[in-house]
Amino acid sequence: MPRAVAHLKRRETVGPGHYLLHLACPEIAASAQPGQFIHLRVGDGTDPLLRRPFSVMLTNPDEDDVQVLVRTVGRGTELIADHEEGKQYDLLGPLGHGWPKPGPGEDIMLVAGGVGVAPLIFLADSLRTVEDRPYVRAIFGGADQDALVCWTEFASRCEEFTAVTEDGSAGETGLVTDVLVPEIERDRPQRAYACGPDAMLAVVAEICAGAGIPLHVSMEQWMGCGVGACLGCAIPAAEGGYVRVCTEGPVFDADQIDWERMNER
Amino acid sequence: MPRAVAHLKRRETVGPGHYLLHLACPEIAASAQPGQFIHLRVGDGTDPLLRRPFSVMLTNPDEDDVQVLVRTVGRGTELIADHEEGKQYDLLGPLGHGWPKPGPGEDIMLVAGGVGVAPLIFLADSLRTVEDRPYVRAIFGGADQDALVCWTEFASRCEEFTAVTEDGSAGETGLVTDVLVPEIERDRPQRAYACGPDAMLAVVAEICAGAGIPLHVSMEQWMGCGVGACLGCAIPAAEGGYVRVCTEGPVFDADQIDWERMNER
Amino acid sequence: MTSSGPDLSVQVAGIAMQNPVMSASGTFGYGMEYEEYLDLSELGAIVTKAVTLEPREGNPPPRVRETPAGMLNAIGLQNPGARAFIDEKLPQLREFGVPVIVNISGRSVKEFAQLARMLTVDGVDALELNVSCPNVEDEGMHFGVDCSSTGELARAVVDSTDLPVIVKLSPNVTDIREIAVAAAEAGAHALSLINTLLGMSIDIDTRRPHLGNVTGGLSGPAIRPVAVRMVHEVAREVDLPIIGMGGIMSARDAIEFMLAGASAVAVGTANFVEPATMRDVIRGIADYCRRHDVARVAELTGALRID
Amino acid sequence: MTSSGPDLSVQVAGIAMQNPVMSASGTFGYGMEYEEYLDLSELGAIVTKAVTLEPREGNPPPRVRETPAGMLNAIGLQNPGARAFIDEKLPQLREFGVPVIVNISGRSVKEFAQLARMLTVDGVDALELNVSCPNVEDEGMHFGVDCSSTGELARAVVDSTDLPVIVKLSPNVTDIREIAVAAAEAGAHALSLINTLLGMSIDIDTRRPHLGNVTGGLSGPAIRPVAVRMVHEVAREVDLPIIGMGGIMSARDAIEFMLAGASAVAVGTANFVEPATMRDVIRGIADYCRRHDVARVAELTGALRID
Ligand SMILES: Cc1cc2nc3c(=O)[nH]c(=O)nc-3n(C[C@H](O)[C@H](O)[C@H](O)COP(=O)(O)OP(=O)(O)OC[C@H]3O[C@@H](n4cnc5c(N)ncnc54)[C@H](O)[C@@H]3O)c2cc1C
Ligand SMILES: Cc1cc2nc3c(=O)[nH]c(=O)nc-3n(C[C@H](O)[C@H](O)[C@H](O)COP(=O)(O)OP(=O)(O)OC[C@H]3O[C@@H](n4cnc5c(N)ncnc54)[C@H](O)[C@@H]3O)c2cc1C
Ligand SMILES: Cc1cc2nc3c(=O)[nH]c(=O)nc-3n(C[C@H](O)[C@H](O)[C@H](O)COP(=O)(O)O)c2cc1C
Ligand SMILES: Cc1cc2nc3c(=O)[nH]c(=O)nc-3n(C[C@H](O)[C@H](O)[C@H](O)COP(=O)(O)O)c2cc1C
Ligand code: FES
Ligand code: FES
Repeated sequence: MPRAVAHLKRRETVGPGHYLLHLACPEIAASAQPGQFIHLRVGDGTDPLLRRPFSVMLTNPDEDDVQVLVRTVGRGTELIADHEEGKQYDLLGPLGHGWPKPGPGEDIMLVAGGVGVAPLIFLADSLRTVEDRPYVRAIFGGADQDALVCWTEFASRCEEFTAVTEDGSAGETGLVTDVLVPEIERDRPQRAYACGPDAMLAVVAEICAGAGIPLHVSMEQWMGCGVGACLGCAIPAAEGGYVRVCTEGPVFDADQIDWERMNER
Repeated sequence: MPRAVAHLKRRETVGPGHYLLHLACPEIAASAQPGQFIHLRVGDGTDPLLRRPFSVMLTNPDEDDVQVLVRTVGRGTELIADHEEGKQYDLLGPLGHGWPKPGPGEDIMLVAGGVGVAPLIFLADSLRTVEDRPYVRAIFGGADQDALVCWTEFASRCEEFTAVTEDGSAGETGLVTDVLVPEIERDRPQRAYACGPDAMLAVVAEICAGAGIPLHVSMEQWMGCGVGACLGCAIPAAEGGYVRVCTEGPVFDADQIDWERMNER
Repeated sequence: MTSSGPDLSVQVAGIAMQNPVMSASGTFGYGMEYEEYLDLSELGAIVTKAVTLEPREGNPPPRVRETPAGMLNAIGLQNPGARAFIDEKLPQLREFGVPVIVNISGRSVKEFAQLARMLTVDGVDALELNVSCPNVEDEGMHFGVDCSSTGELARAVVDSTDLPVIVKLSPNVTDIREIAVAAAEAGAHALSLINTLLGMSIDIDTRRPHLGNVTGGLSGPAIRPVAVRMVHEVAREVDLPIIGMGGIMSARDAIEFMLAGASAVAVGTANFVEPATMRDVIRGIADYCRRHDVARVAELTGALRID
Repeated sequence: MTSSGPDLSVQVAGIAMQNPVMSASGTFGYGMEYEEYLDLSELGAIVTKAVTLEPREGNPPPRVRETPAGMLNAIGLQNPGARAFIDEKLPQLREFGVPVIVNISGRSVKEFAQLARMLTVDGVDALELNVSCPNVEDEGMHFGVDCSSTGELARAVVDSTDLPVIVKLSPNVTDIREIAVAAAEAGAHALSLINTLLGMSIDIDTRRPHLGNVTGGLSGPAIRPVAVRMVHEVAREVDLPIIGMGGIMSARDAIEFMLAGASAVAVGTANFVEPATMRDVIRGIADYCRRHDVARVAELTGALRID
């Protein structure tokens, strides 16, 4: 049954407004695949009412350990930032479809924006143990150096790593896409994975489509149920209509998404 | 300005579902009078939304200490029962009118039901230091022995003390009023004070009225504002219309209340 | 349930339910989505997401947004259409062995009638008319907020099926009793209330509505006092069984609706918060009946005391 | 306010306010009750508890009850009557130096008109017609939920006073725009919305309603999405300034109402939660204006972007 109780073992501040939760949760630690998410109940009352979805950033099944990266943006995440160690969370998960695995020895590119790094860290981590492992390049972008949370966790799991910030406070100056284009020109990856703000993903999708690189994206959308029942998390599908982020996603092939309709808002 | 911030220094379990909060709150410790209450904000969000009123049970100005007795009956009090030491409360108070002081050397009777004991402990305590102090008799009733919370704190501040429980698990068997009548017959007090459930207060009022004993009662009612603005806490007044528990009370002379209309529900 | 336990069974519009707790339309998919979280065969009934004649795509995102103790939704009747429902969803739904109530929505009286005929098939136990969806405004009609259109619609559906017909009422009206009376006079077999309150919220940073559809339906505990009041009003006016809903999170809440006059209850938004809510509500109602010496849960219906 | 800060002043129906934040009727007494908690001279205006021609006792207790993110109240217009208001409350209210808006309620059109004449005195800056109180049903009238009675009432009051007349609308209607239009056509100078939603809750242990009056008005954050939607609807339909209210707890919420079309806002239930809410809302609006380069707060009115 995809539900579990997790205890907060430790909450680490990993940057201004960014927290890394170390949860004790054997079920998730044992079964979560990179790219999957958990749907967490923040309080036990009506404030907030709905669960909140978070990607799994890392698991360590031997220690029942699950790591979740949380950026405070509103009521729910601010409450989480205040929770004491020992806090018990009720959660559904692992939910959704994770990243498809790259082929053996493939040259792949990971593109992360802000907390979008979390599911990509998990992906990079999972690739370390596969035979004939892929060659992993990564680009990690954010507004400033504070936004590049957990970059060492990310960088240490990749063969090549480029940081980029809009204000130049760390790494290159610019947007991830400013780095992505020359990187592709230098050496075309066989496959790309991306997670970050919608606007970033749309441009990454355009670039990859132009270069003929298969791209997998992890999408976000407001959720009700998290299990496919409410149709609340719909995003526009390339074939018309909508797909559910919680069930068909959160990871999609970039060409499943109608990026034009995505951009309408 | 009648508002303050209080820190929870210690929370003591004083019986099943009963907690004694030791709050660090210099303003309230210095100024609260017996019978006054504080209006406490339980959470910082909307669950629960409104403040909750509690009587002050004891203060120790030298240690900025304020004691509040809380019985868990619903969402707000259950949350309080879970709060960790160090928890910070925003509160309004001291609010309302407290107990009128007895005359010098008067023979007085205190009648408490359940957590209604709190403001009477404060009253008894305050009388210990007055010159020509009154002779204080007390009756403390509850459903069973568990309901006689903080009875030692109460008994130790009174000259005579009788406990009574409905199931006979402690003290006499019966209702407070079963003890009150013979006590009055034995030795008529010059003044009485009572706090407890409405039904108990109504009977105590009838008994005292019959015996010609001035009675002061501390009343409860659902509150909105706590400061007299919303007219939410109205109870029927003897002279017709309604009086506000938060402002004209919570302590009233028993003959200010229309007990018949009180009993209509 | 031991033989000495309270009798939780209820009859609503001829539908025999083992207990009075069902899902609220649109919040429980077609049941399967929650199969892993609770035993669906324990439910009183399953009410499906709205089914329309043709498939519908639904509204652009965002479609949901949390509000204080509630949520706004503007899903927009996304569904695969009646044909696909019958072929693909219904067979699975029947497997749970509990009554299946199909929520239907249409653009016109004709479409509703046609849908009703199509869905009068084995395995469907009743139809619930979603006359109150804020989106059903095509053909100049605004069902659910005026009496004549509600009556006309209910009558057309009743005439098109021999299944029990439940009319689901909108709370966005001046006097819900009038609409209830119209539905009753048109031959409806039961009423369900309430659907969502029309609401809206705005992102003050972007200055745009939070929902892609601008407005949406407000559900969840926030609306419970309005829902309980409406059930109370309608129960005193109309002699039809009522399925009460709106913010039920616990057995306490469900019992509130029954005391106000509901014969059964539906759980909506709470499913998202806790997928096992319905199981907990059923157990909690049984506990309450035991504690309060209630032999049959049906005794609770309308047992509110007002003097 | 420094000279370089945003201009928070607004004009609503000719009432000049230093900022758009006022108290909601019935939640702020006659102001004095909150004197110790915030500086009343900083407010945009003070709106009083409803005043009636004769003193009213109000409803039996309990009169208030918490609900999820909201509260029910059934105070029942308890007030000392117009004469006592003018003699005892008004002189004190004037001392704060901010506009005083008197909320009035009556049993008939005649009574409203008479009240309006009585209250057309120095120190009263505007009248707010409480046409929507669930209790005003005497003489067979149910003001506020139908257009003709609202219009008739508004016109009678407008004709009886030279003060600006604000009509306060009930949300318990099918189409609030119709009522708003009727008020506008009758000569009202501004609209305020929303009053409380009619609700009810039940104590399942005693099986009695929580409120002495059985039903009551639902207020607080729970109703905010409904209120924002109604302000939005009315603002697009009627060319009168709107005072928006319903669940405002913070500057964010107040700004939501302004973007939806309100020229000013009122804070109600939040005063009970945090007596200094209005001060914080005023400061928060100023901060927002600074951050978003808004020179005049009035620019926010209706600045919602819908494409
Ligand atoms: C599949 C998935 C995986 C996610 N993984 C992570 C993660 O690993 N780390 C992380 O910090 N965040 C993650 N998010 C986003 C996270 O769910 C939201 O930031 C969180 O729910 C905000 O809750 P809140 O109460 O603090 O914010 P609220 O006060 O509810 O809203 C504040 C803002 O947060 C955003 N937001 C809120 N809820 C969602 C949501 N369900 N989906 C998208 N945006 C939302 C909105 O932009 C909103 O304006 C993920 C979202 C999804 C859908
Ligand atoms: C002046 C005054 C002094 C009080 N002193 C104490 C005290 O010293 N210790 C103590 O334990 N309790 C005291 N109470 C009662 C206390 O305020 C309530 O028990 C508390 O507010 C319940 O909150 P809740 O969220 O747990 O309950 P809820 O879930 O809100 O309600 C549960 C039940 O508690 C009762 N209740 C809730 N709020 C009130 C209220 N404002 N007034 C009366 N009854 C209420 C009702 O019967 C209700 O059914 C006092 C009340 C008043 C008015
Ligand atoms: C996401 C969502 C989708 C809904 N879809 C439908 C629907 O298709 N048909 C319908 O009649 N009601 C629909 N409703 C309304 C619910 O069935 C129910 O009437 C309402 O949500 C109140 O109950 P609640 O507060 O328990 O959620 C929907 C509600 C939600 C939250
Ligand atoms: C306790 C209470 C008393 C009220 N009394 C009145 C009143 O006398 N006249 C009136 O027009 N509105 C009255 N209202 C309604 C408020 O003015 C306001 O319209 C409503 O509460 C919504 O705002 P809020 O959610 O911020 O409280 C009252 C509301 C409350 C909570
Ligand atoms: S969140 Fe409910 S379907 Fe995805
Ligand atoms: S609680 Fe508001 S007047 Fe007493």
